[in-house]
Amino acid sequence: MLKLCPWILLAAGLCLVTVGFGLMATARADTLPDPTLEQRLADLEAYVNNGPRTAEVAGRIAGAGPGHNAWMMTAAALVLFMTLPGLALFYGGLVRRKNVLSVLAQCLGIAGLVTILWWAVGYSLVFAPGRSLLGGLKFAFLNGVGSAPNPDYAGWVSQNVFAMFQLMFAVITPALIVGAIAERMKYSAVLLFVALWMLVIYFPLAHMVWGVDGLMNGAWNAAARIKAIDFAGGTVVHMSSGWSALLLCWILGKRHGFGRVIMAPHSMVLCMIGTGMLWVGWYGFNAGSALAADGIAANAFMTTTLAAAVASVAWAGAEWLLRGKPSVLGFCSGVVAGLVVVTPACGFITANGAILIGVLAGVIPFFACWKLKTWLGYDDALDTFGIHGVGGTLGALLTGFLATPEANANLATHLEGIVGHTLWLHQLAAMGITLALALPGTLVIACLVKFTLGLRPSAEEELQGLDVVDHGEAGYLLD
Amino acid sequence: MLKLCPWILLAAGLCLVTVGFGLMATARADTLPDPTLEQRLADLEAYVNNGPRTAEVAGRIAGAGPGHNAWMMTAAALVLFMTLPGLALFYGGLVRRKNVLSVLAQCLGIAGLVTILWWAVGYSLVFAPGRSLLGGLKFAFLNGVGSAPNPDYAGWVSQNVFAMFQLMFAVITPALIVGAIAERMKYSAVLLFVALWMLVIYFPLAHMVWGVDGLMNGAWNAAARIKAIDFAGGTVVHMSSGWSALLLCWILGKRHGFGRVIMAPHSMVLCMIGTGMLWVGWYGFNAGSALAADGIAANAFMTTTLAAAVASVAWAGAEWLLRGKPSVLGFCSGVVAGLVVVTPACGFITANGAILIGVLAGVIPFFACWKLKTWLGYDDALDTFGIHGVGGTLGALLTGFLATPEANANLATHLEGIVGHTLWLHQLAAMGITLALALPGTLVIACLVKFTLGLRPSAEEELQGLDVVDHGEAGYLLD
Amino acid sequence: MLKLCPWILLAAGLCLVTVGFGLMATARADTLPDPTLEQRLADLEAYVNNGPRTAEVAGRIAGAGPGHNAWMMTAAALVLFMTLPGLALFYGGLVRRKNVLSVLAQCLGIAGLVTILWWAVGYSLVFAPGRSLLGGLKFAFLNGVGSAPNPDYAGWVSQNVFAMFQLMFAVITPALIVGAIAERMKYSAVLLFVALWMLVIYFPLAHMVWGVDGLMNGAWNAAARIKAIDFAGGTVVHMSSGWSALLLCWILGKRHGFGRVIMAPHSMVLCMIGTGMLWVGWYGFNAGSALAADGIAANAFMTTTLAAAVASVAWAGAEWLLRGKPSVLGFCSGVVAGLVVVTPACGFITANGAILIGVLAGVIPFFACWKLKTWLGYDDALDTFGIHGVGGTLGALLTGFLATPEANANLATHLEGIVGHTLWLHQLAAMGITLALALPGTLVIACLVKFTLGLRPSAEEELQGLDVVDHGEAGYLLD
Amino acid sequence: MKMIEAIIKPFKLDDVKEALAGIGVEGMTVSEVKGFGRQKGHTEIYRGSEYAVDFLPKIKLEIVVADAQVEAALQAIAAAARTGKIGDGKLFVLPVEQAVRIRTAERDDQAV
Amino acid sequence: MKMIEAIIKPFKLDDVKEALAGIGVEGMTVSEVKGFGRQKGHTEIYRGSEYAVDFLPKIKLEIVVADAQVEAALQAIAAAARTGKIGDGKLFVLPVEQAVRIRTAERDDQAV
Amino acid sequence: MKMIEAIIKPFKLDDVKEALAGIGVEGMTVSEVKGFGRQKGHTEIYRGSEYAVDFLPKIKLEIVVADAQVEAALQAIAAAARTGKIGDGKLFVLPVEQAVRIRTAERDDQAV
Ligand SMILES: Nc1ncnc2c1ncn2[C@@H]1O[C@H](COP(=O)(O)OP(=O)(O)O)[C@@H](O)[C@H]1O
Ligand SMILES: Nc1ncnc2c1ncn2[C@@H]1O[C@H](COP(=O)(O)OP(=O)(O)O)[C@@H](O)[C@H]1O
Ligand SMILES: Nc1ncnc2c1ncn2[C@@H]1O[C@H](COP(=O)(O)OP(=O)(O)O)[C@@H](O)[C@H]1O
Repeated sequence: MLKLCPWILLAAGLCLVTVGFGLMATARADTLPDPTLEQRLADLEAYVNNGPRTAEVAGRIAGAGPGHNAWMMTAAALVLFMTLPGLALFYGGLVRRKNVLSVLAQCLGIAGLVTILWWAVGYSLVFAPGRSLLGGLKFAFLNGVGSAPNPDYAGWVSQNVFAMFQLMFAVITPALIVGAIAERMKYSAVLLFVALWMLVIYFPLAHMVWGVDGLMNGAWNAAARIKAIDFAGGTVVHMSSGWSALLLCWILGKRHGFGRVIMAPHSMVLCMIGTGMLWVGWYGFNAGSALAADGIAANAFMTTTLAAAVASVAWAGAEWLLRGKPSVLGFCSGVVAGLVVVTPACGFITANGAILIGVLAGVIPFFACWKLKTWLGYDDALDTFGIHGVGGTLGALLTGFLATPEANANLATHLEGIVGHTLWLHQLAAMGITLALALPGTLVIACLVKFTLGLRPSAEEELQGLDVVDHGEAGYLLD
Repeated sequence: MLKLCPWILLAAGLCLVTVGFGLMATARADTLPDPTLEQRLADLEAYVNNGPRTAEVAGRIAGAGPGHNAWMMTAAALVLFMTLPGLALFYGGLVRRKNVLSVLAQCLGIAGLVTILWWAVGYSLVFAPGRSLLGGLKFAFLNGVGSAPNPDYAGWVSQNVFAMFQLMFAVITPALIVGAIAERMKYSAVLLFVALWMLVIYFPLAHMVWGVDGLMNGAWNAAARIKAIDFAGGTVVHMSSGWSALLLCWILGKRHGFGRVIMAPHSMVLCMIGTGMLWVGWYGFNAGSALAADGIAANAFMTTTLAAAVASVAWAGAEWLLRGKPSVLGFCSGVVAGLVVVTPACGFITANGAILIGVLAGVIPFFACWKLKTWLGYDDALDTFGIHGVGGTLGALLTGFLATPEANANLATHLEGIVGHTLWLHQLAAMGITLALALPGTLVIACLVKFTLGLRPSAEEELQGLDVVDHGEAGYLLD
Repeated sequence: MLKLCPWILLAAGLCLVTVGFGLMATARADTLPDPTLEQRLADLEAYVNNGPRTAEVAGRIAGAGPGHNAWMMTAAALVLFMTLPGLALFYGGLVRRKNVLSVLAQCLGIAGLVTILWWAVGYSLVFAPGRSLLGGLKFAFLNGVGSAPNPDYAGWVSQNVFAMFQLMFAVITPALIVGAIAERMKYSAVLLFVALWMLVIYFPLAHMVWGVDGLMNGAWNAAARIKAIDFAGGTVVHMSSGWSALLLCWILGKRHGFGRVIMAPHSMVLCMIGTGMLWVGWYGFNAGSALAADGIAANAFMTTTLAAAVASVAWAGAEWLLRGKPSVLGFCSGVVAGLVVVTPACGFITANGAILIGVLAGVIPFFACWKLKTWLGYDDALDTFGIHGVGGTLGALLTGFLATPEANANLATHLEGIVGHTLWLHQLAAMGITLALALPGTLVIACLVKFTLGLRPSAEEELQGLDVVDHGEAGYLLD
Repeated sequence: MKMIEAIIKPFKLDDVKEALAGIGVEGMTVSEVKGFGRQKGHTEIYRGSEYAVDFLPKIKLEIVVADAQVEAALQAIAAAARTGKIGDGKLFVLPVEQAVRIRTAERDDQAV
Repeated sequence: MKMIEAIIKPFKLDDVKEALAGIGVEGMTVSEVKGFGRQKGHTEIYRGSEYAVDFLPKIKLEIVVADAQVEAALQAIAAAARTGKIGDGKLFVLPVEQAVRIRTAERDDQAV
Repeated sequence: MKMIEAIIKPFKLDDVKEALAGIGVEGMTVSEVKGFGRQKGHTEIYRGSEYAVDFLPKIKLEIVVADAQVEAALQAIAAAARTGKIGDGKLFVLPVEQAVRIRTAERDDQAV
């Protein structure tokens, strides 16, 4: 009972705080001059082109543009779909039957918990203007986050939709970690770990990469010290979660019976359903990261498709060659690996770049899961590190080599002279910072949780399965 | 064999009628003056702003606007996804294995049946101009319902898309009732009940709440006697189905063995998949109810997300505190409860209102399912009343208190002076009318079905399971 | 090992080729005159109306339009969702437990393989200008396929999105064939068959029907010899796959134990989930085939809904009348049959036409599956022919009778005088050509595969189940 | 000692368990089985194909009791499991020569 | 009476059932089991891990027959279940001391 | 010959199999069963309803061995399956009168 205090208190505390919080009326100086016909036309064209609005006049278009808003709402829903039920099924199918609900509960609990954190401080710490390492508190409790666009990010998308789109990224990132520690971490410990991990690692990192004044936001922040680019989250989402997962599963230790008992997926069917949903949802993730239904989104849509398909063939093909049979798990792993690796690159590369990414994404994570894991002997239960850690790292680096203004004219704005030359060094720097934040951060948080709540259930509980132990339920009742 | 007559005859009859029905050519007086450049610009801006078209000129924009149409097609597909397979899985997972197909068949059958009713008369009775209690027959057989917008509802969305979007609401509403009567109602009786229920209860109620001249359409009908508001269906969808379900399951009686035999969900995994789909689909339901991809949709998107997430945490948190373990069913129930309660409010409230709704939506339906059901002793098999009845009622009332023109400027049009003051009294009146229609209506219809087809299968059949008895199939064949 | 050579080599070969392939810079002559205000307005209106751009001026709108792009990205994702996981589940649920993964692996492998073919030559062979029977190689390796629209097909949609949307059609078409040969064809043989089938049958056929200079593209190619119409693929997708499937399953022979052993679906629940996903995804397929979020898409959305719902009721109703019980499989089959039959017609017919199609789609394929299959004695395991072959044929023909300019003004462009008169004769011709290509093509390819790789696993392997034999995995591990 | 193997209708399991508890038998091992016999199954139809599902779900109980308890146990089970309709099931009594409780290594009558 | 416990390959169930019907035995109880024995299983590989699946799906039949029928039943089952390949299975005969038909309370040979 | 019927905790299966291999017993038939006994189950709560899940998953092994091997087998199984906690399970020994290997028609001790 006591153990859930951290979580309950957090939620309750935040709720109370907000009561005293005044709602800011969005003051609007309507003293701008009326626009000319030409300016009105230019504004409409700006909507279609996803260009900047005509400033200094009282434009006749009050808020967001319908095409872009439509796409971003769709994209946000698709990214939620990736976690619930996509990722939950992908992972849930891969564990043993007695732990399937624990995986689902972790995904659900993370979705709820992270939403509350996001509302309270997360969105603001990431996207409010602040310093190069962390945003400010201007948007705490989503104050001032209305339907008007925030031109710092997306001139034609409602800021509340933008905030929800980004929330879905914040939800799926820690949920990826679940794959590494599946079947053997206490539910309360998972939630406490995630809450701290978001505050200490994700929010700062996301600000550095995507915040308007972020340290490594090379594409949009002219003042960025590190001119790195990350279209949809290679460092922020996949590297951070993947490497943290590796460390955490190493701190946590192996599952009882690991290497001795059969720990085969209890339902490859569920896993494949989840894979399909991840692929479909990933269009929201990648093409949505254009923050508009424009040509960059369109290009990301294509590169995402190509990389996922090619990687699935490459992974299963490698299995076929090296082990004699292509497996459904191989195809599924390849799909996810392809999507992971193309994530940071998708809006910056051409079709041929995507094909190359697909081939490498199929082969390199395959070896990480097949050989590296055995050599190093960690128990990354569902290969979060092998796919997201290795894949995210690979993707961040490849982005440095494959990004081209031919695919995305924005690369010619702040990054001319870098793209195609030293970009990969900036990418390396960004990757270094990601690790420098994620690894020590995870170490500290994991120890903190270990010495307060404890990380693992008793051996007996683990044998019985977490579904009954942590949730008092059974996944299936077959009679 | 005889028993399916009502249904077959209905379908067949309607088909025949339509043969003789002349197709109305949509006459169009093209004698309006040509628009000036300024008027053409204003029309384009109206599209972006989802404002009214410039009347009295021959506008150059023939039909709907692509951004809004795109969103509404997406939204309609999402709402279908809520029922098929979303709700079917959510409910299907919660019944015993021997009845899973009967739940799926009920959802499928209702989808088909309601579509036919909607085509024949339903859309017209709800949305054609008529009287304050019921619409006219102008749009019977969807005559005249083409791709041009119907400015009574959505100036920039094709009317046929609007009609299909609203159809999806008409499909899911009676399907919600299935949860209360699961595992013990004859298939033919379910279909006949639903057909009558739509005609007697849903069509009139939906017209009163959303029809252009509806009795309680406070937001859009200046002449509405009851100035209530219901953004996406708190009264129409959730209260009507929830309370009807309570009455019906009380008339029906308990399942054999209720309280003695284990009636645990046969697959919490299916239930959770369904929950994820419901959440994702609900964005179509709630944000789609703006009938445009505008700022109001954007706001509804945000409030929907916040309420669902917070309610899931609140429900599972309550379980954790009071019973020691948070369950997957708790999270899922909380998600759905949050979505239900925010439904009538989502387009009218701010983020903080949504957080408050989330907390209450987690706690109050939780107590309804946990305690109320036990005290009163009805067998609401899958808690349709506990979640939709109680949640819909709560939501309709809270809308009265939390709606604010700050979130939705339309509230300042017809409802100034009411919103923030006496709106909750109008809400109470609307809720009263909903009950006054739903409860006696359900009583009469249920009795009618009981004394014609009969409501329940024999005890033996119920024990064997409805899958084999009513459909001659088995849900799973595991060998 | 040797057996997977064809596939590996194909992929590898294509990868190598592309390395030497220069990336074409899209030259753009920016020497056009500046547009007037009027022309700029006209361009914006063209975007909203999905009309042609003002040529001969340097329009201010660089690329695609957000509303149309948003819809087409959504539609492409929806069509992928139809295959992965939609169709995979629909089919996967219908086979026996020991073969479920083999079906999933076939769908996944086809998705990967066809994507690679599409990137290399497929898109170009279908959509690049060429001759009336096959397109050219201009777009090989997706060269020149960027975010700018290709006005030959969709003036306001990015060509890369258009290419991905069409890819999803190319993926699902051969995947449909899987249903006929399920449970008894070697995995390597399936892939080789599909690769050849795409090259020999699908790419030419799709060019003839949809290519800008295609032989039977009646709606858009004024020079088309056969003035047939096919909105979303009655001949290209359903007839071609359905009839090829019939022939292939006849060449393949029956499953061991056919007619003697119980071969009931191992999970009607999976099948129903897949059906729901197919229905939802089909909106992308049908309404997406308008290639814009315009009134034609809106109309297709409505007709698709009506046909699917009515056909599901008709099929299940026929079962109820003739066999005493409506089954979940009946409803699901009806939904799919309705969607199939309305596919070629959906953008050309009215609501009442859709209702008629629904009734016939429920009844005629029902008889094909129930009686025809028994009479002729072929083992079409999951009724690909009964539903897609028969349904596609029915749909192509009905389109000839029901298409009307009232529903789609484009029919009045090149087809005036034909629509409503001799259109059905052109449809018959197109159907004849489809068969003339698909049947001999399939025969040759099947024989080729038979005498190289061999088509079937050994009897022992078939008894053990393809999951273990071909993929070394089990679908479920229940202990 | 004897092992009573009881084949019963699934929904009678709770009743039989209670009846056995009533005469002091608390241990048993249960499995799901399928029965063929006089009771007829149902027909399932999937599109063109009809399948006679002639196996019926049954529950098998294995209960090891001391010789003296056999008759009482048979009576109790039979009374609780009877519906009077065809397919109610069977009881078989098999001899058991030894029994061991794994936890304590107790043997025979002490072990059950 | 004897109980014949037959472990057979799953796809032989229908043949065995027919063979038994041929000699007048119509009742039996079937369960799904897993067999270990000389027959080798297969290997499943999931990403980095290989699992030797050394249990094989088998069907267990329990058939209680009068003493006089035992030999005929053994012959019938063995003939129908034989493929000649390793893993065909076993037949065990156990003594049954009593039998009861629950529905009628008939005992012993009348009960089966 | 005797049939040893062993009811054990599921996660002990691998240990028991190894222990049996150690004394030369390589054949056995396994099924999943549910046990009722002294060991208490858990409670599942679904919204308003609490269910006492008093059946526990167990594994049942059936091993037919020659008379001479019985005692060694019992010892081996018991040692491997013991955790010392309640619910470890039982061993029952039943007489087997005949055995047949279907593949070869070998009988009795040759057959197992
Ligand atoms: N000879 C037999 N050996 C083993 N089990 C039997 C035998 N006969 C019947 N059974 C089992 O008993 C169940 C009930 O038998 P059945 O003949 O259907 O009805 P009744 O119990 O009323 O005689 C069968 O389903 C089967 O499981
Ligand atoms: N000693 C035994 N006790 C119980 N069952 C056995 C024994 N030996 C074999 N079996 C069962 O018989 C099946 C077949 O045995 P196996 O040795 O594989 O081949 P064969 O039947 O050809 O001798 C096994 O899978 C197992 O279920
Ligand atoms: N009389 C019995 N007949 C058959 N099986 C029994 C009997 N008593 C116990 N069992 C089986 O043995 C298992 C363990 O018994 P239990 O009383 O829980 O603990 P213990 O083995 O420590 O005595 C039970 O779950 C049940 O499967």
